[in-house]
Amino acid sequence: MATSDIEIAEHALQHHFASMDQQRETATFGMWLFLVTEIMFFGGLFCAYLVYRATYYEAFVEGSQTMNIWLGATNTAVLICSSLTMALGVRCAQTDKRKMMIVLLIITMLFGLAFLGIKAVEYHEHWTNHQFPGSNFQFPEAEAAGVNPQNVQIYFSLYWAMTGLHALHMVIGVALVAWIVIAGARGLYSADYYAPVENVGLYWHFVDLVWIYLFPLLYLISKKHGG
Amino acid sequence: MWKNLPLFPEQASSLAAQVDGLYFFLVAVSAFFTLLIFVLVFVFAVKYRKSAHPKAEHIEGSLPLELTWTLIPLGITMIFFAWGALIYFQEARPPRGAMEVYAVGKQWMWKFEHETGQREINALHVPVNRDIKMIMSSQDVIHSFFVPAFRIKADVLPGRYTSTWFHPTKTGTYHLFCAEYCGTEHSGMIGEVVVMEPAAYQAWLANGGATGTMAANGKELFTQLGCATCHRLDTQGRGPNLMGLFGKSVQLEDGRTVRADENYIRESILNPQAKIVAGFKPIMPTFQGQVTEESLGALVSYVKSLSQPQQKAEGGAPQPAAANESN
Amino acid sequence: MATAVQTVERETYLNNGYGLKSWLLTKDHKRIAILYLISITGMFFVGGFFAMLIRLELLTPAGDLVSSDTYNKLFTMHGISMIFFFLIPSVPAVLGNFCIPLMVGAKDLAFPRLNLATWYIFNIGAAFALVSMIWGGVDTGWTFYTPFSTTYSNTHVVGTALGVFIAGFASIFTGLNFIVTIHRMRAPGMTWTRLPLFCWSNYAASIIMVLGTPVIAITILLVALERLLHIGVFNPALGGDPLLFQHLFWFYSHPAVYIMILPGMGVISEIVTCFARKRVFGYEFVALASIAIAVLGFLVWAHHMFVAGISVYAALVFSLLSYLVAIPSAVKIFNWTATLYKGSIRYDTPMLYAFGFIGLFTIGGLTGVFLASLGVDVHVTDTYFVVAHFHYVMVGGMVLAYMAGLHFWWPKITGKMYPEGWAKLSALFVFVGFNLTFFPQFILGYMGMPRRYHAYPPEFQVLNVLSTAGASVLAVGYVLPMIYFMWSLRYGEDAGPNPWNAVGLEWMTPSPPPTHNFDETPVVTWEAYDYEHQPEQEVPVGH
Amino acid sequence: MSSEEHRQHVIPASIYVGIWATLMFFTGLTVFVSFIELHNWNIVLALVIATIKATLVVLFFMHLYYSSKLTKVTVIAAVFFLFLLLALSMTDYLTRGWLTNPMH
Repeated sequence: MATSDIEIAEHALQHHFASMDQQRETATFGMWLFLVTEIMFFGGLFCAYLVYRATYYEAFVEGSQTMNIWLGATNTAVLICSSLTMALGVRCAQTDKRKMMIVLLIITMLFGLAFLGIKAVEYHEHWTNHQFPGSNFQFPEAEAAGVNPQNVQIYFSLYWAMTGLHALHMVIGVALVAWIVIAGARGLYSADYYAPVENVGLYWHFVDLVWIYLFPLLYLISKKHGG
Repeated sequence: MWKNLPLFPEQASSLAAQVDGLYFFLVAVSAFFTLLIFVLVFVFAVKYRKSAHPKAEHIEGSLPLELTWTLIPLGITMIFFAWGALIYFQEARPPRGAMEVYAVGKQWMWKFEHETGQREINALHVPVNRDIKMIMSSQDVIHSFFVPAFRIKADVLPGRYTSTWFHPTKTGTYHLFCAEYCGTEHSGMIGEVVVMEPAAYQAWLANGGATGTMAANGKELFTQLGCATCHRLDTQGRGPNLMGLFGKSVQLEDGRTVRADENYIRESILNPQAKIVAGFKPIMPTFQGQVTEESLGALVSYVKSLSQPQQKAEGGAPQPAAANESN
Repeated sequence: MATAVQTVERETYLNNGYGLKSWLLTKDHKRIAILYLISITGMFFVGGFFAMLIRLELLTPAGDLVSSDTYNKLFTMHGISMIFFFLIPSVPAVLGNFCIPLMVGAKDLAFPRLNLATWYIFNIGAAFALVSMIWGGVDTGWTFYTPFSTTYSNTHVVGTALGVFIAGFASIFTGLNFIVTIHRMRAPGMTWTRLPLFCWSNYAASIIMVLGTPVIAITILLVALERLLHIGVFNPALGGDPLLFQHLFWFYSHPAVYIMILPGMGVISEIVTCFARKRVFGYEFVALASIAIAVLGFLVWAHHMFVAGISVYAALVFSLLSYLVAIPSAVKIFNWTATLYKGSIRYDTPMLYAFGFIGLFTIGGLTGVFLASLGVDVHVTDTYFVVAHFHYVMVGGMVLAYMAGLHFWWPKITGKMYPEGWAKLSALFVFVGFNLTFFPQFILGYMGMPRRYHAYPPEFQVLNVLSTAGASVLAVGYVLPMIYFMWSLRYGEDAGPNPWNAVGLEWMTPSPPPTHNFDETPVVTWEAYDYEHQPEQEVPVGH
Repeated sequence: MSSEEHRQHVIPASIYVGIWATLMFFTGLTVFVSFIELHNWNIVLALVIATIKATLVVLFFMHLYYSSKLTKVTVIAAVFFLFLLLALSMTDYLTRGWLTNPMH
């Protein structure tokens, strides 16, 4: 067991690094820098959100009334649970509990898929209600509320862009976890070499983190929640 | 100045001399530093060439020198900043009582309308020695109103008003350019500003074939579109009384206060729900798509005329002494 | 070591494999640098071709050579190919890729596979842009201003935007790779204060790539969505604000100017010290100035929007901050000049380019101060003054620095010397041609000639003719190196490991370097630019 | 910290579960308070809660608390530059129309 670990570790050490330590630290730092770029990537959308929320507050309130706050809250909880299983999975990799790691990561994937499923239900709802920006956009409630439907459309544009980009990240995340599960099942990771597990974990938590902001910003704009 | 190779634009507005003053100061300072660097590099390169100076001397650096060439440029740039900002503030604030011209940019022409109702395309006639304020918007993409001889430029945006002003000091004909790239015939979106003696300008106005002043046209539209049913000139309308509104601050339903400027009136016509006046209900329909940029200009001009004492007020009602009801 | 006569051919990164596959699947940073060199040289000549057509059109006031639509596409595609596909990757992806691992004493960049991937990503982006150009081009200007780009343009905006979007990721990952490498891969003893300034400046540029590029990526994506789905985010007819696009665009695109110039400044620091045989004057200040430029560069973007309809107070804030970023650039200029003092100066081609850089960048930088000044900016923005200013910075600055670096490291990259006489001649052509092309444009700009004009009033013609004449001289200056560099590959003298007798780690390994850069990991015990202790001898060149 | 310096810090599973419980609690809280009319404070409270949650995720799930100074600086830099993007953009939007009074 011990020798195979060393073999794996030596096999995993790329030629241009001096040690496994240097390699792991390098990979982790690289991942953090990548997450920095992700923050700025979403940052552009958050900036647009801030500007239009300030400009068209009433329309944003009206748009947010169509959100199903319970589905949103459930999804938040699902993601938090997935983050827990992910964190525990990485911990298993650190402590060399390979089977447990794979089990936990599969649960994480299932949570991720559950999130996407719930999101798909919401998307379907919005789609059938013509709450998708473009020529088919309709928002009959605007008249009664006294807001310009165009401005509600901007709310929905940002809603789709932000949650869509987030969902895309979730899809990528699920794929990455699947990759780690397969590689883990083939015994590639050990307490000496688990940087890929850790980095996919970082990515997963980051995607969770974005949702932590998206939920209040898009769903909880004002208290007059509809049914 | 050479006829075929002019190297400097004409100064034809009150601001031109100020902008040029700062420009020359910048040129002088830049020339000084450029020469300083050129001369130093040249002298060092020759004096310390390998054949004359085979062994370099080891010099580490010098904190006092670093501070000198950090702080002195910093000080100089702060002068640039303050001077530039002063000019910009003047450019941003049209003087009271300026003659107003409404401009609409569209691919690829300039349309102007004088308060007195004259319309022209790609040419703008103005009297010399008057403050002229441009109130501008675009029908399509972003354009930019640029008169080099006046040293002014302002982007003309779709969906809102921007403004700039100038005070021509010399009669003549000057270039008017669109300075923001706007598509195929961007370089053809040019025109001229004709600065005339006041008498000549009056004569030009008389031949202009205007069909009523902008405010009068606006008043007509105001009635036609049914605005007058709610925005009555007494206290009992379902919409705020517009008499004396322009230039005042308005208390909104959500607690904010805004100043009633051209953009506020524009927004209130096109997107009435954006800012609801305190004490009123959001019942006004939008007029987006129903009024052209020109009609919008006329309506704005009319609402503004309701705040002007005596001669220009077309509403016919005596000017209210008290602040308007919506306050 | 250097003088040892080798009987068997030494293994180098160039001769360890010859097939196409050995290049296309390489993970060696040195080979990837050469791949980039080929790609961006191609894009440079594409952009240059458009530039020549633009200048030819502007010989006469009337728009007679090409139609208005064609002209608009020409300047758009000139800007896009030059900025996104040449200037941004130029020094980092070619010279940085080649030199940074060597300079810090590493065997490779931190993520070699990612490095190769960026080259493919870059080429896919370039392919999108080129295909869009071939299918009919795009006419929005490289700035993609809305609502023109989203609603009114009838050209291939989405394809080009996707090209820029994709190429952006190449830039992001290159920057990420550099930052990680410089943090984690330095050889023992290579402390931060011993790091060559080329690494410092590439590090600073990488900060911008990592922080800024994602913002333009999402912005460009929104433009594409707006165009395809009419989502209304930037369209005033749908309640959007076109100025928001400008804010997001310039949040990246102003710092992008520093992505372009900072690595060039690093090149100049290497060359000035080497050919003056001196440690750089005020090392810490030059190093920190790079970081200061990178950080302050993010605070100034709205100076591109002083007449665009932003608030007067925002304009004041951005004007003030814009001056601050001028200071570290000035500090660098002064420090390079001071480095020359009491040096022992040789006039080899890289040094000639470096002199040119110092002079032209001074002018480019100072005219930038004009644009930060609110009162003057209102008059000169969107005129040829701006065109002249940024060409002084990007061509007079960055392209000269790139040429300087290419000549400086060419012996290291290929093991061959370029022909010095021809190189000096081409440097002269570039300098004279450049000034003749762009100096008249400052005057044109203050006269009021707007940029992006296909036809112009006749009184501007004389200066435009001068400019076009200069452009043809400049073109010769660019084609010449292309020819003699190729020539030198076959006929150039062998360079030896250190033809300039320089002190960087990259010169302590043979030319061309072995596959793993160093036979033994170097241990650094000396300060950067320690020319004081470098033996003053001519390294024998050749056989 | 630990004797095996080359290994990363292994955080007790109980801490993860504790963080998870806290996050779930705050999720409930943010939904709950969103039903109470607090005017402008609704958004402030929502963002404060979101930030607390995000901080917990970053510090513990993502191990930032146990990470090198370099990683911490990296994260702070990202937040700082995001703040610059938002704040400097808002200098324009929030001050438009402040200066409209005529010169004389």
